[in-house]
Formats: sequence, C-alpha cells, structure tokens
Amino acid sequence: MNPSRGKAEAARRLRDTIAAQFGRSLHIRTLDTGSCAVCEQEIRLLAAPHYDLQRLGFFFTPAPRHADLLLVTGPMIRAFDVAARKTYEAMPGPKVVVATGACALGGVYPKDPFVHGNVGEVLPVDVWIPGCPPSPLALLQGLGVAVGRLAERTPGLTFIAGPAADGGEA
Amino acid sequence: MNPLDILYGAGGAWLAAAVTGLLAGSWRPGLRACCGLSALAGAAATGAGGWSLVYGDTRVVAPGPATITGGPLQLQMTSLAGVFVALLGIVAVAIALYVPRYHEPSRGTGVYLAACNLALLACLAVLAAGGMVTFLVSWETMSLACYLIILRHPRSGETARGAFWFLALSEIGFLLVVAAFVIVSAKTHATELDVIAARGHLVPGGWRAAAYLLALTGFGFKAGLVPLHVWLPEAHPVAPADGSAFLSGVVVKLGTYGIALFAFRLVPAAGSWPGLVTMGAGAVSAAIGILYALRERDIKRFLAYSTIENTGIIVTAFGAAMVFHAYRLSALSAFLLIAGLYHVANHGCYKTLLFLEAGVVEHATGTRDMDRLGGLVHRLPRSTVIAFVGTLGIAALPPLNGFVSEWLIFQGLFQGFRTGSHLTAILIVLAAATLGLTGGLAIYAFVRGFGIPYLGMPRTPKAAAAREPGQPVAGPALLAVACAALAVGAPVMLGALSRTAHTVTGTSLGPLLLPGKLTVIPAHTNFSAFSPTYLTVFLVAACAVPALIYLAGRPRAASVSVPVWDGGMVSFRPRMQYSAMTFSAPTRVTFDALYRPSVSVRRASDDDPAGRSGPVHYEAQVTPVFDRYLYRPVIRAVEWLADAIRPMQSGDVNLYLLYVFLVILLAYLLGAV
Amino acid sequence: MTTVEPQAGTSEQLIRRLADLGGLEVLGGAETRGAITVRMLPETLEEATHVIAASADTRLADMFADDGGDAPTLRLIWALEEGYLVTETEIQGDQYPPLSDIAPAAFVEECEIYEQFGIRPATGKPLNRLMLPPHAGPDFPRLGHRPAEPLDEAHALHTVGGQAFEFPFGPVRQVGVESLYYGLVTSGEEVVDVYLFTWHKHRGVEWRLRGTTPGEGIFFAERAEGLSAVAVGWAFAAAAEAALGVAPPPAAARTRAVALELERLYNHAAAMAALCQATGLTVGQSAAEIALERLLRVNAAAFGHRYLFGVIEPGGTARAPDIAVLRRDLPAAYGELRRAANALLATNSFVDRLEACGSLTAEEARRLGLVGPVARATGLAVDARLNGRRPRSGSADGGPYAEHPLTVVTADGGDVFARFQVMLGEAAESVRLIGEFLDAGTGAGRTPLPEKGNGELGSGHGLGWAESSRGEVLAWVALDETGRITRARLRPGSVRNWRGFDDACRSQNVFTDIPIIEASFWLTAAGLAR
Amino acid sequence: MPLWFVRGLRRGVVTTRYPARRDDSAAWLPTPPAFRSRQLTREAADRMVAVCPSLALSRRDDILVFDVGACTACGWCAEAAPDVVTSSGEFELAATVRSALIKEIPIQGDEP
Repeated sequence: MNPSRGKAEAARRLRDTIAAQFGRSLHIRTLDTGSCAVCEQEIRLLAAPHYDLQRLGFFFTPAPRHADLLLVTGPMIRAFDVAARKTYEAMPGPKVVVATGACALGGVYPKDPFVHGNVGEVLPVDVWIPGCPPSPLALLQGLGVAVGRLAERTPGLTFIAGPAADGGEA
Repeated sequence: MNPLDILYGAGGAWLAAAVTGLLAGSWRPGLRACCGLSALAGAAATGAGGWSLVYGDTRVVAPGPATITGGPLQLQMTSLAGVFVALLGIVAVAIALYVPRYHEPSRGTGVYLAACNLALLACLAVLAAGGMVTFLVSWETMSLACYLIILRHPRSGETARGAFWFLALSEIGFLLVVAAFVIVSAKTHATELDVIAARGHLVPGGWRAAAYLLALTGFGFKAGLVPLHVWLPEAHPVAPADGSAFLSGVVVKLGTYGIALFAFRLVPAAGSWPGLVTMGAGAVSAAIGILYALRERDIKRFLAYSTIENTGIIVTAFGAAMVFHAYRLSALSAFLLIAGLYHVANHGCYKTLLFLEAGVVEHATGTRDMDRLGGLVHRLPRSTVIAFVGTLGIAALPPLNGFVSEWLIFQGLFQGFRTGSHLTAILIVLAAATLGLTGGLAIYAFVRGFGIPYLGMPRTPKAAAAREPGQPVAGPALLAVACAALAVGAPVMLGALSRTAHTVTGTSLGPLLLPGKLTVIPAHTNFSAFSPTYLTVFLVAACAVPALIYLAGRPRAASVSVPVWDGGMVSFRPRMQYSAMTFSAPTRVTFDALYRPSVSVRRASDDDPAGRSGPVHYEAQVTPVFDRYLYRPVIRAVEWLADAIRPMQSGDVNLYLLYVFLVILLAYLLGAV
Repeated sequence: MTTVEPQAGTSEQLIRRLADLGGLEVLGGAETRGAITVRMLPETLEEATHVIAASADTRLADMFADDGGDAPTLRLIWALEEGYLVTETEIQGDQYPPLSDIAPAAFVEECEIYEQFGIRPATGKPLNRLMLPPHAGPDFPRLGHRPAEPLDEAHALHTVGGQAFEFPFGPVRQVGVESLYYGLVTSGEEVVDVYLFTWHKHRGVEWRLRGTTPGEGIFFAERAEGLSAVAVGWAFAAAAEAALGVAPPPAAARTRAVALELERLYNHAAAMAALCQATGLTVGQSAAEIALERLLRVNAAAFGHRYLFGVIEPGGTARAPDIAVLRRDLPAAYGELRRAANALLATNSFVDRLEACGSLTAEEARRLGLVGPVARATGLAVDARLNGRRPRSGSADGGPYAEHPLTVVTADGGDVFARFQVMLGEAAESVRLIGEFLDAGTGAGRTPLPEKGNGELGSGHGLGWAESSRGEVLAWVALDETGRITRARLRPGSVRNWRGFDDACRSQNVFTDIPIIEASFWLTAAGLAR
Repeated sequence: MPLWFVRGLRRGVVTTRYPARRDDSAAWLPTPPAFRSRQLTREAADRMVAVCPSLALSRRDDILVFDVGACTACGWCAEAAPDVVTSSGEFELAATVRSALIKEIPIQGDEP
C-alpha cells in the first residue's frame, strides 16, 4: 500500500500545482489508443453547446506542446506505444494524464499481445474516469477532479445497497 | 611598366601552361605545374585588371607579332576591360586551385587543361584586343577552345549534343558580330577599336543602329539572352564543373563585354530606342531565366538558367544606361554602367563558386539531381558553408555582394522619371518591376537550390555516403572571400568603377557617387543612399550581439529538450521531405501559361484493376517552348535546305570544275563593274 | 450435388451457371437463412468468380478465410439482388487465384487474409499492411498460421516516385478524432494519393471472439465499431441465429430495427456536425451538435444507453424501448436536426465547399464494392435492409423491413453534397420507420437459442447482416459442437468505404478538402482495424 | 450569417449548469450496479462473476470484489441476479487513485 500512497501523495501535489497554475485555463490534448470511437464522440461533445467545456476554462488544443492535460481513451494498444510516449513527452510539465473509459481502466480488454489493457501500464495516470463510455457529465466531473476544483466522491461510495436503501450511498 | 606588360606575362604564362598540360598528359607533377602556371597567370591578370581599373586606360597599341591575317596584333588595356580582366584572373586562379582535386590525372586531363588555358589566353586576348581582327580571331579561338572544354567527356551523346548547341550558336553569333564589325570599320575606314571609337560619329544613324543590333544579337548568343540562350542549359551540365564555371563566370560575361563595347565605346547609339530594346531584352531574359531555373532539378541546369537571369540583369543595366545617355542624363548613365559592371564582377564570382560546388556535390554523390540529394550539410560541412556564401550572394541578400550591385541597379532604374519622357519612364519602371519579380523569384529559387541538396535528410544512399575529404575547397573558398570583399569593399570598388565610367562615358561622378568615404549615393542626391560597409557591420553585429548575450547568460530555468512533434509517427522518412519539384509547384501553377506543364500520375499497377498496389509516380513536365517553337522549325528548315541542295554534290569532277569556272567568272564580272 | 433450392431471380440462374462449371455443391439456403452457400473446387473458383462478377447486380461484399479444417477455407460473400451468395473453397497450398483482378473490391481482403493466414493470390502483386503492426513478430496472435515469409515492410503503397512527396499526418491527429495515419502524397498543390494506416487500432476482435459463446461474443462485437454497435451487434446476432436456425420474435426484431434507425439518426447528425467543423462553420456545428446531443439523450432515455450498447442479444433484444419517450422526444430532436439541416442548405459558403468535392462515380463505387451513403450518393441503390425483405426459406417472416418497406434514398453526383443529401433523406426515412415500428409494437424478448441438454448450443455456421449508417455490416459465425465460436468474421461498413476514400481524395482535391471528405464518409478507424 | 444569428437567439441557451447544479439528463445514464449485500450469496456472486464480460467482478471467498473502473454498466449481472443488483445511479466516478475504484462487497446473504 505504501508505494501507492506515496504515488497518491505525488499525484495530489501535482494536482495542487495544476490547480494553482492552470485552474482557470487548462488545455487538453486527447489520445486515442484503440477506443471503439465512442469515447471520442463523447469527448467531441464536451465542446458542444450542451456541455460547453470552455465555460469552465478548459480548452482543446491539437498541439501537445500547448497541452497541460492528456485525455487518454482506449486499452493502450501495444502498436501505439511509440506514439503514446511521444505525445506524452511532447507535453511540457506539469502535466496530467486522465485515463478515460472502461477500456483505459482495464475493463474490456485483458492484457494480451494486442493491448496493455490499461493506460497505467504505459503512462503515469493521475485521474481515472470509469464508464463505457463516460458521459460528457462524467468527463466534466473528471476534469474538475483533475484540476482539484471538484472533490472526488468515489472513496465515499460503497456500491452496497441495503435491502430497502437504493442509490448506493452507504 | 604598364598593365600590358603584366598581361604579356599572364598570356605567356597561360600559353606555357597550355603547352605544359599538353606535354604533361597524365603525369601528375606536370599537371600540377600547369595549374600552378595558370594560377600565377590568373594572379597577374587580376593585378593588371585592378591596375587598369585604378589608373584608367593604357592606350598603347602594341605592335605585336604578325597574325594569320597579316595585320599587326593590336593590343591595349582599357579600363572598361579592366573589370573583366580582373574577373578572368580570379576565376582562373580559383579554377587552377580546384582542378587538381577534381580531375583525376589522365591523358585527357592534360589536353583538357591545355584547352582551358588556351581559352583563358583567348579570353584575355579578346579583352586586350586593340583591333577588330585581333578581337575576332581571339573571339573565335575562345569559342573553339570552349567547345573542346565542353567535350571533356565526349562519350555520352548528351555531351556531344550540348557541345554542338554551344558551337552552333557561337558560330551564328560570330557571323553577326563579324557583320557588325565590318559595318563600323567600313564606315569609319579603320580597324583599330580606338580609331573606330573616335570616328564613331561618322557612322550614319541607320548603319549605327544596324551595327549595334547585329552586335547585340551576336554577343547575345554568347551572353545567353532569351531566346538565344538555349545552349547554356545544354552545355553547362555536360561540361566538367570547372569548365561550366568558366563558361558562366567568364565566357558569358564576354558577351556582355561585347555589348558594352559597342554600346559605350564604338557606336554610342543616337536615339533612345536601342537602349530600350537592350533593356527589354535584358529584363525578359532575367524573368524567363529564373522562371525556368525554378523548374530544374539538375543543379547545373538550374545554375545555367540562373546565369541567364543574371546576364539579363546586367544587360538591363547597360540598356538603361544607354537610355539615360540618350536623354543626356550622363550621371545616371554612368551610374548604371557602374552598377552593371559591378554585377558582372559579382556574378562572375559567386556563379563560378556555385558551379565549382555543384562539381563537388556531383563528385561526392555521383548525381546532380536535387531530388536525389539532401542532408549534405552533415556530410560536406565546409562545402556547405562556402556554397551558402555564394547562395546569399546570388540571392542578392545583404550583407553579400549581390545585394550591393542589384541595389545600385534598382536605384538607377527607379530614377527613370528623370528622363522626362513618360513612355520611356514607364518602360524603365516596367523593367524595374520585372527585375523586382526576378529578384523575388531568385530568392525563392535559391532557397530551393540550397535547401533541397544541402539541408534535410539524404534522399538516397549515395547522398548519405558523401565524404568531404579529398574534395576541392581552396578554389571556391577563394571566391567566397572575393564575394565578401566585393560586399564590404564596395566603396573601393565603386571608386575604381567610377573612374572606368569616367574614361568610358566621359562623365565623372566620383563625389556624386561617394560623398562620404563609405556611403553610396545613386548619382543624384536627395534620392536615396546606403553604405554596404555599414550594413555589413550592422548585420554581423545584429547576429553576433544576441548570440553573445545568450552565450554570456546561461539559461536559468531547467529545460528539457524533446524531439520535434511529429504526430506520433514511428519515424520520419526522406520521402516525407519537400522535394525540389514540389517546392516550386506553386510557380508551376501560377505561370502555367509559360510552362505549359503536362502532368502524369502513374501507378505501378494502373493496369491492375485492384489499383493502389504499387508505387505512385508523379511527373509534371514543362514544355520546352523555345526549343520546340523556335529552334525546331529552324533546324527543320536547314535540313530541308540541305536536302534541296544535295543534288549539287554529284561527285562529278567536271561539274565541280564548272562550278569553279562560274565562280571565277562571277568574281571577274564583279571586279569589272 | 443436391437440388438447387427454388430461389427468386438471378441467384437461381446464377447457381445453375455455376453448377455447369462442375464440382459445385449447394449447401442450400436453409441453415444460413437468406444466404445461399455453395461449395466449389479450387480449380473452378477463378472461373466461377468471373461468372458471378460478370452477371448483373452482383457485388463482392466480403471475402475471408477460415482455418477450421485441415486446409484454410476461402469464403466469398456476394451480394445479389435479393440476398447473399456465399461460396466456400478449400485452398490447397498457400496460393489461390488472384480474385482482386476480377473483383477489385477483394484487394483489402487479400491483404488481410495474407496477414492472418499466410495464403496469397497467385500474382506477385505487392500486398499492403493492414492489421498487423510493423513490430508484429511471428508469435503475434493471428487467426490462422502466419505467412510463409514476413510481410514486406516497405510495402508498395509506401514508395513515392517522381515529383511528389508524402505529407505525413497522424497517427495522433486533431482533438477528439481516432488515431489514424494519412500519408498524403502531393505534388505541392494537388493530392496525388492518400495512404491510410489503421494498424494502430487493431484490437484483434475477431481473434477474441474465438471460443466465446454468441452471448459473450456480442459484447466484443458491439465494441468492434462502437458508433455502429447496433448494426454490428445485429449482424453478429443474426449470424449466430442463422447458425442455430432460430429467428428473433417479431417484436424483438422491430426493437432491433428501432435501435438501428436511432443509431443511423445520431450518426448522420454527428456527420453533419463534422462536416460543419471541416468547413469551418462553427455555428452550423453547434446547431448540429445540439441535435446530436438531443438524439443521444433520446437513445439514453429510450434504451438506457446513449450509444445503444447492450440492446441486441443473440436471439432477440435485451431491452425494450421506452415508447412514450420515443413518441414524445424523438420528433422534437429530429426537428432540431431538420432545422439545422435547412439552415445549412441555405448557407452558400457551406454548400459551395461540399459541391464537386471528393467526387466518386457509380462505376468506381461498384468497382470497389462501396456501400452505404457513399455508394447511394453515386446512384447505386445498395442497402442491406432490402435483403431481409425477400421471404426466405427457413423463416416465415421477412424481418421488420419486409413488413415496413423503406424507400432507399439515393442521389447522383457522388460528391460530398450528394452524400449530405442522402444522409438527410435517410434521417427522415428513419424517423418514419421508427414510427411504423412503434405502431406495429416493439418489446424486449428473445427466442431461446436451441440448447443441447448440457446447456451447450448446437453447431453450425451462418451469415448475418445489417445496414449501419456507414453501410452494410456483415458477420459470419461458425459454431463448433459445443456451441462456441470457431470463426467469427465481422465486416463493418468502414472496411469497405475506406477503400473508396483515397479515390475520393484524389479526384481534383487539395489538402483542405480532405477533412470534408472524411466527414462525409463518416467512417471509423476502429471499424476498419477491429 | 444573420440567419444563423437569429436562429441562435431563437434557440436560446441549452448549456447544462453542471457542475454548479445537477443535470437531469444524468438520470438516463447507465450507471454501475450496487449490490444488496444482505441478499448476496456466494452462488449469486459466482453467477455474476461468470457473466461479467468486463473483468469487473471477482470473488475473494466471502468478499465480492467489484472494480468500478472496469465496469461497463452493461447490466448482465443484474440479469444474472436480479434480486441482488440495483443500479447505483452514480456517474461522478472520477478517482485519483485506481485502488479507490475497487470496492469490496461483503457477501452476507444466507446460503440456500
């Protein structure tokens, strides 16, 4: 548990830096490592009128050189290692990596000769956003967590529903 | 002691070098000795040229040995020729330094060097000719020697073809030049150039114009005025590098010398229109030359077309000078003459340099095709630096010399309004505009001509395997120094040239040109002014100061350096670079009407219905307009004529006797009349 | 040689003519429901291909190999006027007749079969890298045994000659688009050729489907091309059902159809948004995206998933649509789409960029076997929904599209604008069809797949199809006696239409047209690479 | 362009107020399951683990380990054990530590 706690610490400090530096203007570069094209659709919709990413100070940028946050989808196909590494290295620090969708979190594809099965295998992931696909709302919440503007709720969730209770709050 | 004595020395040395080369054959020390002599002579010629530039004409008609024509060999050293002689000398030295590493010693090399030195001697004689016979004889000698130079490697049909183009057009030009000389000497009853010049006013206007136009055309063949230029792109690639350097650096210049000789010394035109014609021809040559240069992927063809452009610029300057002369604007006329001569010197230096470097590239990689080169900066660093100097010069970018002369020419042309005649002013401004377009395209062309072969990644294994050791360096380097000197030392050069202009046109604008020591004023105050020297100093400082500051202050923040963002590709490949032809594709589209390109996209599997399973091959060929629509018909006509008169060649002796008899009879009758 | 089943129209005569070639064995249409399977000998294969390709209204829909037996079996799926004809041939040795010379559409499949099974057409023609990444070693998982010699690394598509150069683009491209590598071969101005690499996204879906039951497999099938999850899922489920000789209950079939049309609607809306983005018309993009989001919310409200995952299951459908929601919200959402479309059609700066851009001729479309709106925009009435309409042996009903016939929207011109018009027409048609399906009654429910006593399914193989918004999706499934998949072939529409993409790009276009063309094709790399 | 301007005005604002306020459209989103641990038996757990297509469920003797990150909310577990599984209704699931997404559900149901 200790190393992971150390990692958690580092991640928290990084997020504080990010929040301090980019809290109001953060630029996002997406990276598709083998998604089924649905996560991409949801990410595109983030900029659509219904969700309007920009109002929260997030912006998409095609150039990793200008990006502070890497939004990674897909199970991290091995054939994509070079591109993933290059994209990550091309970003100036401090930088955040957000793994997006069940594939990226090791859900759909097991680790095998095709895929690493988990973005964390290749890139240092700071925020994990579950969902297949994660809806734009989930993505917004994830981005909020990434810049430390929203509190994450998962530690509190148990996914235990009492016989009468429902909704998952323990 | 006068320049001529030095020239005698130089000529003798070249003669000796020629003989040495002939005897040396493939004997290395002999060849080195030959080159040494040649270089010595070159140095001497440079000195003589410089002398006559500084101290004006030495009008001694030296009674030399009898020539084949029986007349005395008349020599003299004019300061108009001075700049050409100096250029000839420098080029000779550079080539002499270049040859030993470029040509492997062999029997052919000896003969070739002999031809080279003979050609140098002939050029010297042309420039120092005091009489028309001397001039013509040495002119023809020069042409024949150059023909031999081009035929260095006569195996390939390409070579023979290029050499033939050169010879054929030279001979046509020669006939016209002879005609021009015959007219002037007949009208002035003199053969000495000085005398002709002195009695120039005796020539009636019509004859004068005719003589001038004949000379313009005749020398235009040599100078490569469009459409008389076709031999340059044919002959330059097939000649050895130093040979093409010599052709472009000197021989072509002699064409412009001839034009200047007639325009300013022998028969200064009465009206303004000969000048306008000259100017127009020059402007058109400049524009068309650079436009065709942009379509070439063979470095030497590219440079040949750029030579056409530059002689175009020179001739434009001369033409404008004539126009101003006709309008009694002697100051401007002299100014433009100076500018033109300056450009002669500049182009002679950097074009020779570039051709020599092209030779180095071909030597090192075995190809002249830009699209097969690339990345040479890593393989041939020294050559790259030298070539870069030459490129800056020819692209007319400060602080190099090309910028100085072109600036002067523009300043002169912009003052066309002073002629007072609206039409003339408009024409002159049009010429200026054309030169402006040319200048822009020239920068474009030489960004391409330097960037594609020298920068980027090697496009072929051969280019990747290029090696610098053993490649000639001294010769080009000398020329690079000369280019820099011509830029920084512009005031000195201009001072000397203004004296030349004084002796040629009789107007002295020393103070008008150089009020201060280092500032240049285009003939008229209150127009513009600049100082090449200060500019150079400033530019160097502008680059150096920030560099020093950067070096002094180490970067504070910790920085990481990562490879350039390439979209996450596995690796860049040479095929992903701009190629020479794609780089100039925009001009191909813009000047469609001129190029008439024919585009063809081929796939190895176009017959294969599945398609796209083969390499894509894209070609856009430019229609050789002049070759197809001007020369082909002429050639066809000549061939037809030959067929027509063949029957005369029956082979019957009696018939031939009859011909002889008829000719004699005709001559007799003519004599009787 | 068994008797030929009575079939309407061309297929009957066709099979007669094939039978004349000899060695033909008709496995009948019964167990493959709507698709006739014939087995032919390798020596007659080339001649037979000639015969089929020559006859009218035939199109090579797919070609794939199967390593089931001792020798790899080569299967060609021909789309006939009113159904499919599957020919299977056992290939002895590692070469088979060069079919792509007869039916050019087969080229991509030839490359893929070579990568996966190591058998290649008997021409020395260079084949291209499709699925396998350059680093794929001999131990890299393949469907069959690996090629005899490794694939040519610098393969044909990779060389550029003459006065052109390759403008590299990708694989990491704009924001929010899939990873894809373009090599744009250009002369500096016009686009000479386009190379396309999608092996960055090869996830081995067909390889994963091996050994799964159809019920498990549908999960991966949907994720082969998420933006046509319903179509691929339906095709896969239908293939499994065909293999097991069952048909979904009519209500469930109509539910599938509703989901399919909803998927078509949101995809066309997304394509419209992408077109606006490509033409730089941000207001139009926003309008289209509003419609898109509303359609997605309708999906979520009606089926519980914005992209309709998990609706289809072998034998039927897992979820029933919320009819009230559909009746209430769909017209409004579609109205949004319609208004955006009208505004776009009234914007000249938009329409002008679309016209005469990325043109394809009907001839090219037929030659390359293009499908979906791309083909229909050239005037070809290619639509897999038609194939279900013919009353088929083995199943009483002809599927939802037989009861509620659709009018196939086509346009001529074959340029981007024609595709745009086709999409708009289809959107309207989809809304109409959804209404009819809802009236006819929808609902969840499934026909239980026939099980042997031990809970295992029976064996068999079958072909399934559906018309996604990108075009015809084909799936072919073979089950072993334990009811597990031995070979599943998924062929989303993207596989076909990427084939026509570079032709469209090459026709007198410049760089800035390519995003427009890509948007008008609206394909996915995921579907091509699988 | 004026056309678009007017359209825009007529269209009005559609932008969600999330995260400031909650968004109603979230109600329709598929969400990971929540398990009634009282009714949860080993047998039911094994059934769910068997059907889960996305490696989200596993059983450590009396603990059902549920990886929310891997869950695709496909609902197959609900099909397998309808009485045990409800929908959690949670979509705000972003986590900064992967392990925070792995939940342990005690199996407290009494075996039949």
